[in-house]
Amino acid sequence: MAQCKTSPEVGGMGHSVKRKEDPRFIRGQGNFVDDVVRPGMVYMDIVRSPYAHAKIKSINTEKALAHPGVAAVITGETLKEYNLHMMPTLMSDTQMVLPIDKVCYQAQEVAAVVATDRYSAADGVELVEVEYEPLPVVVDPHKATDPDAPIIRDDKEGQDSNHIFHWEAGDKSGTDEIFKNADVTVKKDIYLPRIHVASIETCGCVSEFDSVTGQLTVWMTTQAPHAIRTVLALVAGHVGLQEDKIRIISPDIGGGFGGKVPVYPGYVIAIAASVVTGLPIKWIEDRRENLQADSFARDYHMTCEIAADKDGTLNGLRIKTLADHGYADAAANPSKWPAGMFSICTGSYDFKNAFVEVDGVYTNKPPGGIAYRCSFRVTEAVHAIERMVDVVADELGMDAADIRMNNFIPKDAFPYKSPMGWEYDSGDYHGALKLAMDKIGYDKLLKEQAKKRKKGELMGIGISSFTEVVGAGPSKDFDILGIKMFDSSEIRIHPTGKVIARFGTKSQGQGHETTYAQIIAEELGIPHTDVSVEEGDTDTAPYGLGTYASRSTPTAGAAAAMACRKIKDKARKIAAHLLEAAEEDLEWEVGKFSVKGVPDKSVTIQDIAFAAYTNHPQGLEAGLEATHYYDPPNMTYPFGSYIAVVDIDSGTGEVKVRRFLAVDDCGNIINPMIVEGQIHGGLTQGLAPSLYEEISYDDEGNITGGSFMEYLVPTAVETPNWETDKTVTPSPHHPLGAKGVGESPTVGAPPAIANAVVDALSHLGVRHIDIPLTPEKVWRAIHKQDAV
Amino acid sequence: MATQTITVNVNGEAKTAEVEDRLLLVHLIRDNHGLTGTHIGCDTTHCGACTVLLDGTAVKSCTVFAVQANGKDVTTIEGMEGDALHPLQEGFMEEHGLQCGFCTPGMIMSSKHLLDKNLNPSEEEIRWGISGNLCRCTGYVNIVKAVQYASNKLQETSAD
Amino acid sequence: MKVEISKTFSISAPISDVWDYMTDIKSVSSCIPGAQYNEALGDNKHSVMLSIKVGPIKSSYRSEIAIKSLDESNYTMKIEGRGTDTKGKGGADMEMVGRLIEKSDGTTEVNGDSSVTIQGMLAQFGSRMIEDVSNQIFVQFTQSLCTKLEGNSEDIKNSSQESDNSLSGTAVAGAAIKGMAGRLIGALRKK
Amino acid sequence: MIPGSFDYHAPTTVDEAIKLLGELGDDAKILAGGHSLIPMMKLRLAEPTHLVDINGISDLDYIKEENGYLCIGAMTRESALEVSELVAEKYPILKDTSEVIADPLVRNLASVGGNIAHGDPANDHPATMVALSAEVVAKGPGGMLTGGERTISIDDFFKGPLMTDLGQNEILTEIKIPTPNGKSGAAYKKLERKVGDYAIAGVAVALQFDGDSCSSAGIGLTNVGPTPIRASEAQDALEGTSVSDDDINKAAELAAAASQPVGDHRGSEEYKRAIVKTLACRAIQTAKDRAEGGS
Repeated sequence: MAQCKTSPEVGGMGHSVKRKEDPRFIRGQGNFVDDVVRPGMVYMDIVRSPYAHAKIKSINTEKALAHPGVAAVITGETLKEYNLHMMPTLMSDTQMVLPIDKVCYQAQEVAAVVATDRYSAADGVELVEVEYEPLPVVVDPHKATDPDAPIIRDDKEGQDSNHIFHWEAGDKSGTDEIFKNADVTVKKDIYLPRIHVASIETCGCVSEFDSVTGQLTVWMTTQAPHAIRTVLALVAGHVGLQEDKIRIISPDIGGGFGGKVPVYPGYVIAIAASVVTGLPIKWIEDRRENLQADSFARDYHMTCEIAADKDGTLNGLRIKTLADHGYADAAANPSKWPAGMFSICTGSYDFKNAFVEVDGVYTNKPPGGIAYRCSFRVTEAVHAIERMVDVVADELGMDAADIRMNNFIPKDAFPYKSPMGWEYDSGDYHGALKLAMDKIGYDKLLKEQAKKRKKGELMGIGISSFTEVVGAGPSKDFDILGIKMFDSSEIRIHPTGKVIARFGTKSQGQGHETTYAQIIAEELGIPHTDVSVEEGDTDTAPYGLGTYASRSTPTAGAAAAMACRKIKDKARKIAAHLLEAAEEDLEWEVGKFSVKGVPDKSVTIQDIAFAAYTNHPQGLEAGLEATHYYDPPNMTYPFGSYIAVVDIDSGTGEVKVRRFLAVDDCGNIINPMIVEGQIHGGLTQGLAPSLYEEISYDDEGNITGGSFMEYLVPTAVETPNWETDKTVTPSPHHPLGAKGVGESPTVGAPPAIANAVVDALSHLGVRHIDIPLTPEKVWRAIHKQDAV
Repeated sequence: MATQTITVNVNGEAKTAEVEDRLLLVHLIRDNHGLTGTHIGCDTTHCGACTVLLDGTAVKSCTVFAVQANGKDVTTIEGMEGDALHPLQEGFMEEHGLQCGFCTPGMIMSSKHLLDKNLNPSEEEIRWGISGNLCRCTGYVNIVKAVQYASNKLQETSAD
Repeated sequence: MKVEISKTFSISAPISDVWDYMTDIKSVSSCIPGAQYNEALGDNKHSVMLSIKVGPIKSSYRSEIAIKSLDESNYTMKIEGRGTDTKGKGGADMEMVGRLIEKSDGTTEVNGDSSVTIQGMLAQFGSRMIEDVSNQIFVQFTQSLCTKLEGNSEDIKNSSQESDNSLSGTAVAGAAIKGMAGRLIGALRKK
Repeated sequence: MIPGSFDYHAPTTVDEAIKLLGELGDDAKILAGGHSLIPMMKLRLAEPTHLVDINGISDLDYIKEENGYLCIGAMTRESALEVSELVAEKYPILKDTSEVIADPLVRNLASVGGNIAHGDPANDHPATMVALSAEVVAKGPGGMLTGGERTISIDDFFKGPLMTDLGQNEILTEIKIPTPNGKSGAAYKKLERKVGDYAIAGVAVALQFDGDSCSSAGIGLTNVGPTPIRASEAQDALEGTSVSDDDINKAAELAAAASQPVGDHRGSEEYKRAIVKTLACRAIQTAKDRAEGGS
């Protein structure tokens, strides 16, 4: 990259340095939770409910306990003795750890078997006899609030329906007024189905309790170890677990995508079991458990409306959403935001006014509402707006690119205040879309499509020009269970100029060890290879809220830059002492201070580090280190324009993504190689729910999609060869001008693909098809015209 | 509980263990022999994280019983590095073919078998060749490049 | 998941014989492949063990079958059943309405509408086979019922005795592959 | 997921295996490639108490032409069909079929015999074998005269979902496919949602021509019934015709009519029938092209 400030050896921002993480992984030397072995360790396996809603009449553990190798069977009654049978969710709802009298979803935890090895534990699970009495099941969220619907949470005082919350944002009357006077209004029901992150590593933990010291150590698949420690101390303080005696270690994580943010009952049971038995306990989910019981994403039923002028000017947006939360509101959202940042739904367009409302309901499904690689509910918002803009374009006979270009928030309008109150930091939407159109040859594709249509061949071009909102977040607005969403960096420079840096975040593949080292290299001029990065151990890392919602670079990355600047301030003092010059006479260039006008008279940061321990000025504290807790002044707003080209087999309805070009803008880039890799991965997780993935339930609450037999994670064959490009519009408030990026493609890709498919069929009168765009749905749209 | 004593040649070293008949090969490798580079991701033969070479053929070790490997050669990711990194290992690092690293050992083992059969596969052949392995992070583009890197390097070496 | 089976077939036997037989759970159990009658529980309830073996998959349901109504004047019966998998992997509810019609040729037409609701493991992992297997069970049941009722009346009385009634492929089987099964299979729908 | 306990047996000859199956009775299962059985065992849907592993029987792995048949040993791996030159040259439908079974790693162990003996209507070889009018050779204890070996017509082999004509103590040892002669061609088309999925539907077609006229046709359907289905009326509709576009369309409609799909998350009954029609058209066309010397 031409504008790199540092040399390739230093490897600061803009250098595609090779990852520090890789040498261990390519040798099979990663340390994942299931690789952790402790002396005397035993195994836990979980009995799960076959019913979606049932009374538990009895649990007989006799046969299981008689099985060789089985040491204990833990039930809700066992945990109740310690008042640990219930736990709070992130949205201050409650959730069962193990049930006492009823189950509320298929695959819910019912009891746990502890045994000497995995095999005996699995055998024990088969031998626990549970007698159920099936209850009527609530599956359809639209029927959840019917007067005759069974009340799922009858355990909660005052809960006399399955309604959880009503939330709204924007200006209702102002928006209604726009709709009343509109030239054109369009309306569509859009459903984003329940999906699952399906990281290739499932969840699990090893919990070890030292009954002598009272020390609890838990190796755990968590994206947010510090928050886990605090929550654990709060809910289990009464049984003697205090926060100084709790150590959460998040080792290598085999993909997170939001699925490793929540606290699942399995963790709590394993921890309780280790405290009760005094034995180290390993619990590792299998894939069924992971897909069937762990937190889901999406499941938003949205009714979307746009009011526009005849010339395509977008004026008003209204969205009414029904959110299926399962049997508990365990969404991973900041407390004040029960529908996350769904109100970003005006997207990249300069609407005059907008109004959204969301109602959450209980159903007999597993609880959740996590991101699946997006900032809280942004994928839902972006899908709604990007699909609806195409619906308006189709209604008015306009080109999908033209309508976008005509309605984008102009470059000079930033910072831009949206009708929902968000302050977009920076953007150049026209630039990104123009680059995407030029690069993919948009006009040529339109001609090709026209030609193919005459021959009866189905080809579609789809655009998505999304705006993300990531990097939660400013403490005035964002918290998790009251803990503010800052993040942290602690940087310590050793006498020989080598660095240990610790963070409150936790990488799950994003390459933090490399990226953070590069930020420090950029700021201090110390080669990235001289920087060790540590995360995930609550005993050593500074407090932080963890990695999700594309927040690591916006928060912890900024914290690293700020800590470096504190270090630089002190280094300047030491340099002045060493160079016998006044501080203000010194100037910084990569890796050294020199006296202004006398470039030979300089000291390197390494010299300064050595002096900090061997020759520091009198009156100045020794050492060279700093910690920074970064509370961002605003969110960052990465954006991009994606164009998908699809071919459709009219005989089968199969969709083939022929080309996909992604132009992303995440501000200044730290490691282009890593950013591109993030985009490739995010695009694939955008492709997946567009065409393949869905978890659904039949009328009895049986899950379909409960294993990789039915939950269709795309392979290399289904995945196209992604094409990428970028524009760079720095964030004005981030110390490095950077924005989060890991999730943009997951957010932006689905509407591009859906728009391309609808575009291919638009001449047949098709205006919308819900994702996943299965062969049958597409075939029906072609042959039966019964698509929405 | 039926048990047998089996000897499996793991990465060139004969390892004997007394195992239950039902022990899965992946657990023999991981739990009995402590080679934790081979991972478990799905249990239903879909993800390929557990891929190892059994007598030179890539198989999903979660769907083979340990007793079936008695007397056979098993190569795991830990057996890939000789005096130097295997070109595939190098390729994954050079081309950023991994992120979280969980699927990586399986990907490398499948690719090894692919290149053993076909030293110069096309992009399409590589994509089909690794279609028994799921990756959730990389979007496969750079994995394909990593295999191409190794293919080129191995061809150069064999041409020497 | 829910499987609904509606079926009509004829038996060359007098309506009263058919009625007597079909309203006797013990007798009728002997015609259901894999069913084993255990005992009468009183109050028109009966305990029956239902074992189904499909290839390597074996499952057993401990079932309680209740005669909800019997209207001899219209030859209409309603039967309900609830089965629980003996390994705790789920359960099934069954509801069946049967009606007999006396035909002028002395045969009896049997109309059966049943629905089976399945919860648990089988619905999750066996769903793609359940309908075919249910159908197979029904076909075999019909054949077995006809065989027993179309014999002489002495046989009918003794027919609830033990016999090998496990589910076998032969019923639909060869027919399916030769492209004839469509004719044997009644209306079969999934909800 | 952990399978239940069982006793493992590893015979080295077919006779030894048959003897074991006889002794162990109904709770013994044959372990071939294992890629259908082991996942079922891990889900504990199947809990056999004995496994008789036939992987160690060396004389069941071959692909050869003999006495007018292509003979495939039961333990031939799917991957062997993919790379066999004989198959590619003379029986490309078998390559079509094996290439779309599961994924390449599974095919390294999964066996052709297992794919058929499992009796799963969603498996791909059964329909192909129906189209090719294959025969299945099974060996059991039997009498002195026959050595316990019998040959079963493919039409008599499949009895229901996961049910076949094989006795508990019989082993499928070989699949025999009549060697094509003269002008003939065959093809298999499958629609799957992604690599590794079962078919939404699949259609196998084998055509024999006498000059320009189709002298015999075989059509088998995958995963649209309790067993693979032979679309007899569709076959009849092709025989004696030149297999024109109209003939193809008519036969494809009859194939769709012969299918007995049930609706599930892979597709509704209506959709699956439509797919049978689409795939039948394509498979017949490819079979015809192949007969005419194209690929």
